Amino acid sequence: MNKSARIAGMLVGAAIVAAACSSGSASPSAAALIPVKLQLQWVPQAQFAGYYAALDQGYYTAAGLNVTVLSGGPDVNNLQVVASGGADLGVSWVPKTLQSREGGTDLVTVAQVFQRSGTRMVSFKDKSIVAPKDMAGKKIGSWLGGNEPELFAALTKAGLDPTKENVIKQNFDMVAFVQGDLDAAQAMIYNEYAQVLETKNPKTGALFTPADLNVMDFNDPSIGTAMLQDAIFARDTWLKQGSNADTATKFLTASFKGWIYCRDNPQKCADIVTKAGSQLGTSHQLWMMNEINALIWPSPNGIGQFDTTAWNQTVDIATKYGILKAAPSDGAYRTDLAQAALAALGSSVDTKGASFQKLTVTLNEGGK
Amino acid sequence: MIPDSAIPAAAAAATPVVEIRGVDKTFATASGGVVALQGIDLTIRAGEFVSLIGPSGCGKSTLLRIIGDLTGPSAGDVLVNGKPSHRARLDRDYGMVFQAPVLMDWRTVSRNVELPLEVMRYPKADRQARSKRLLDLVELGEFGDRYPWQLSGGMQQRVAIARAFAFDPALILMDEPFGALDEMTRERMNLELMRIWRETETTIVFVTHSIPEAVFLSTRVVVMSPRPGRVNRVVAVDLPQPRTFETREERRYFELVTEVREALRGFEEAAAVDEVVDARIRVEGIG
Amino acid sequence: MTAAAARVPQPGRRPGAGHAVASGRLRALVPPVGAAIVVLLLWEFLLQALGFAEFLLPRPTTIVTAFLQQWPVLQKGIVYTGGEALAGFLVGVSLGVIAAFATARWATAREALMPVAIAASSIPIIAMAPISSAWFGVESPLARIFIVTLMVFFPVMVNTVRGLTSVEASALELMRSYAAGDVDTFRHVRIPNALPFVFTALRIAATLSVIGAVIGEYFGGPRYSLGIYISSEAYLFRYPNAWAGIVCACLIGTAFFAAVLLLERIAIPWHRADGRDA
Amino acid sequence: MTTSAAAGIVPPGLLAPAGGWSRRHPLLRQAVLLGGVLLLIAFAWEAAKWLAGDPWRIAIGGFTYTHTPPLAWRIASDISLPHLWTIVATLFDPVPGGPPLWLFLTGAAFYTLRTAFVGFAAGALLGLGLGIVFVHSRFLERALVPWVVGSQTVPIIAIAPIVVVALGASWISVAVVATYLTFFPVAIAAIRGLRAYDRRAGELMRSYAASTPQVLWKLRLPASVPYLFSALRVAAAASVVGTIVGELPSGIPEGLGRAVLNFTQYYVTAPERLWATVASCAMTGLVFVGLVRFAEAFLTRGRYRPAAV
Repeated sequence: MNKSARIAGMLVGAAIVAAACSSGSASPSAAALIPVKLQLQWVPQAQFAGYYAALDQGYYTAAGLNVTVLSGGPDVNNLQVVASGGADLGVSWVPKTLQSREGGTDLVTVAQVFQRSGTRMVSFKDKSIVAPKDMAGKKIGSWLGGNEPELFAALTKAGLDPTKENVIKQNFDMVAFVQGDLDAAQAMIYNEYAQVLETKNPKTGALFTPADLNVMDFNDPSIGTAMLQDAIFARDTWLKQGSNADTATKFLTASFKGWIYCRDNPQKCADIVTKAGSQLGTSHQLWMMNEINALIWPSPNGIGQFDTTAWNQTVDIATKYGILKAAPSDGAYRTDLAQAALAALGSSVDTKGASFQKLTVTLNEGGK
Repeated sequence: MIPDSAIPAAAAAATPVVEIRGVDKTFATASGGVVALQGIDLTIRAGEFVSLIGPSGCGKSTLLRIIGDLTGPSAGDVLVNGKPSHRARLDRDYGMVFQAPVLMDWRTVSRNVELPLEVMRYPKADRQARSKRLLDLVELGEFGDRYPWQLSGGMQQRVAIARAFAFDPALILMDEPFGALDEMTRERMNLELMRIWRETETTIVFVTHSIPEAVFLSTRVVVMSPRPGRVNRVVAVDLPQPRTFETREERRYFELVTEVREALRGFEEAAAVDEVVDARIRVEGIG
Repeated sequence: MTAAAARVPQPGRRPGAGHAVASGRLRALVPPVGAAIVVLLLWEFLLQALGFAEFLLPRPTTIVTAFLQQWPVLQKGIVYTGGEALAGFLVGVSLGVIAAFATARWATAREALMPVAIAASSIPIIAMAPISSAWFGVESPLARIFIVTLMVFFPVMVNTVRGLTSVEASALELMRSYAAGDVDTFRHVRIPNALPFVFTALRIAATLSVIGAVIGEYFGGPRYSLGIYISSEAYLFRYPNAWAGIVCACLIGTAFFAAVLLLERIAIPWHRADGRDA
Repeated sequence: MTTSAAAGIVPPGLLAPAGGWSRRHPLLRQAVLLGGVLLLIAFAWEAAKWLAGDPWRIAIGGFTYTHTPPLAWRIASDISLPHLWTIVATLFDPVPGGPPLWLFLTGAAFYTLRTAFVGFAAGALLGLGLGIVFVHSRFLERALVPWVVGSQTVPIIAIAPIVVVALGASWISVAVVATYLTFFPVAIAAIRGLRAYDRRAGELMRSYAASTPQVLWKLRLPASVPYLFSALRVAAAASVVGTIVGELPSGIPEGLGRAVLNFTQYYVTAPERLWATVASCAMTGLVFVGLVRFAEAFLTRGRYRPAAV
């Protein structure tokens, strides 16, 4: 009889004990600092190095902020998290933020960190896909879910109908591409492209080389369908509350400093990200850091500032290809916070990186 | 040895159906061997109704199962219809009834009766005819298309009996078939079994722990002693056939009941010990 | 109290009882339908009041509107994803039953397979996604069929083995007394005894197979398949559409479940759902 | 109805495993069997590689061995099915900026197991509670069981982000996701088990005019124990899966979820790391189910013999 009582008791007790064990890890926070939560759009990696550097170098603390960086992932909708108050600020691609506004959020883009698109279409040389028109009738991989507008725009520009082409959802790995299931695949220059170069060609036993691949760059004027990527956004209601706009400016200033630090110290930043819990291999991490820097620098208007031409191109493409139902309403972005942050950095800091030079990074097998 | 005087004259002439010679049975347990049966000698002739009775743990069920080749003896020989019991089982020489009806939930009553016939590859028409005849015999003719759960316990046991008789075996082995029934049902079932036994002219070996039941049904009652199980005494029941409701009121019936009871007396103390051994065998998962 | 009343012998169905049975069935529908209405009303009005934004969980009316609007796309998805789920279900169930039969006689083989079954059921599908697409290709429905098979196989095998082996000892003795061979014992005792267990497993497999196909598609497949539709629409912040897709997945799962129940009624008419089942 | 031992006399070998050393040392037997199965799998694995994998070469000291398989199957290529020794070797490779992979995975497994345990306990209580409600109210059973069943047709991967967004990205929301997967088998088994008591015992309780809670406590719950435990074993494995799936949107870095995420994304460059992670997910489930099995054996000593399957 009492056995069942004992079992029930054991379950309750166990739940309490386990709960107690799991919860005691909250760190004591300095009362004076303003807590800020930043929601990333992917897992920790050099794509977000500027924020981790600002954290590591104490820029946030110096600005009076206690910043928590929340990781993302394939199953995390970072916009949803911020929109529902799970975080104060987030990092996302511009068209996605605009889409979320049509879905009923009040998210505002406040700083445009990446000045260029990192998306490429890669294909093996023997497929002879060098321009968008060559993708006609091919198996085209895309991550879909908001990652497809640049590709669809390029296809349409080349006279193809993306809804009729054989577009296949590709996973967040490059297996399908390397195995030859896809003729062309989406790849971020700072990540998936490098993954291919870190993989052994089963035919030769040696790593794939850039010479094995054709790469289409959406930034290329001949394609010209690049859209704005990593930008910082926040809720409008949050920004208008109390001194949150000021907090956001402080956050931007410190983050910009972080990015500038990473431009000048790529290897250190790669290490910082690794320390922050990224499990990428050393050479892969540095490669990513280097390519991310190249997406930011040079920033002709200063880091984080909006380029109206690029913004308009993004909006045009998004509305033209049905990503957006209509042009975004006013208030989809505001420039004042980023401008204030830039001003706060002062004139002694190089905020444009006009003389930025890429490193040469050698990728090892498996990114080690 | 069984005194020959115990065998009724009529039966003595008939052919032996079951011959048990020097059967021993030992169960191995972690705490050593337990002797369940020792030196059993018994001959059962055609047309007999023999009850095995004894305190619990005397091995009467084990003996029945040895006859049916559901378990083997540790020593000795068992012949059924003149063949080794194993051969007899393969030749389907006997039918079996357990304490529980053991009906298949998924078969209707009539198809439960047909089960052995299907296993033995009887043609369909024959199966149905036999099933019908036997269900009529146990007075369940109109319940053929029911499922077992729609029947009461007594009715289920009657189905099990019909099933055992379905393929006309010369020998029926019954292991406390009415043990779980109430007294009223049990007496009615006893009468019914008597009737079926007469009509089918089979030989029945019947395990019970009820003295009145054993005396009422049997032509001979084999009284067994507890562990090690031995044949203590064989009581010939010379009550007239056919046995009826009135048989239980006859003086001779009471005398025989007393005789069996006295043969059983004295085992009671030993029986208590045996219960413990029994439990141990069960826990240790022998049996 | 329903349970206590069970063992009482019940009279057979009286002629003319059909009408009463039919109205009884209708009455049995009242609680679930009533509950459905209550839940939907609460969902429609209360969640909103509690501050659940529409982009978290849209209201039922919004979902229904999206459902009707998106029907042409969803239709294709239902056929494709439902097809994958069905194929995986059939393959997984067949393999599970075959494996159960193959091991039913050998306790050792069963015991050895158990840890494998447990281990396999502890692997999340997402971890298998790149592996199965490496094996079968991202485009091929085989990748999802494989995932569904993997999810369905073990519950079916485990339940079937349990059904084949949890036979009453006396039933086996009875068959032995008939000198019945293995084949007859399987046919007349073990298989019928296993059927309720198998059907329990099939019910689990019915819902699992749809989930397996949908989640498998999260990681690759043609654009119109349900899993990709759901995940893409969610990412595009078209939550009503995404939920319309989820509703489709639930509908397929429920349809599979209902089909299994129907089959169960036909296949094991002797079986009563009073708690005696597997 | 729960005891197989009392069910009758069973011909040896039909139901119970044969006696001997293995019966006296069930743990050792389990270990030997598991080892045997693993060996068998390993053999089949490498046999497939040998027959149809990518060419390989081993160099130990001065001795080199080159093998070119006669066939080429996609499922046996190095990307699809890395060599077992590559998987073992990668366990000793350090995670960037961290310990060797095996240590990292062990830590992650423990972290996941802890959350899974909370979800499991909560799900078990919820499932049992629902079961108790349902066996006492035919109305509620009819009304709500379809919803309970329906809840399991919603892909968990669609639910998890909502839970995490609604409850915040913490281990608590992860445990809630695990609870969602756990409560179902327990509820179903509870409904069945709470009705599986002996009818005669039920009548006996009636004769005592026992109250509903007394019948529940003294009759229904004890009768349901075997059913509950076999459901708890299923639930234990499910809670591990639920936790890993819940960890994905929660962004929790410590658990197996993050490892799965990382190594799936980089599968093409290091398939062996994902395989090692898959193995550790499987091990975590096995360990948890094993713990439940132990708890069952301990709490029900001598009451009934746990089912082999």
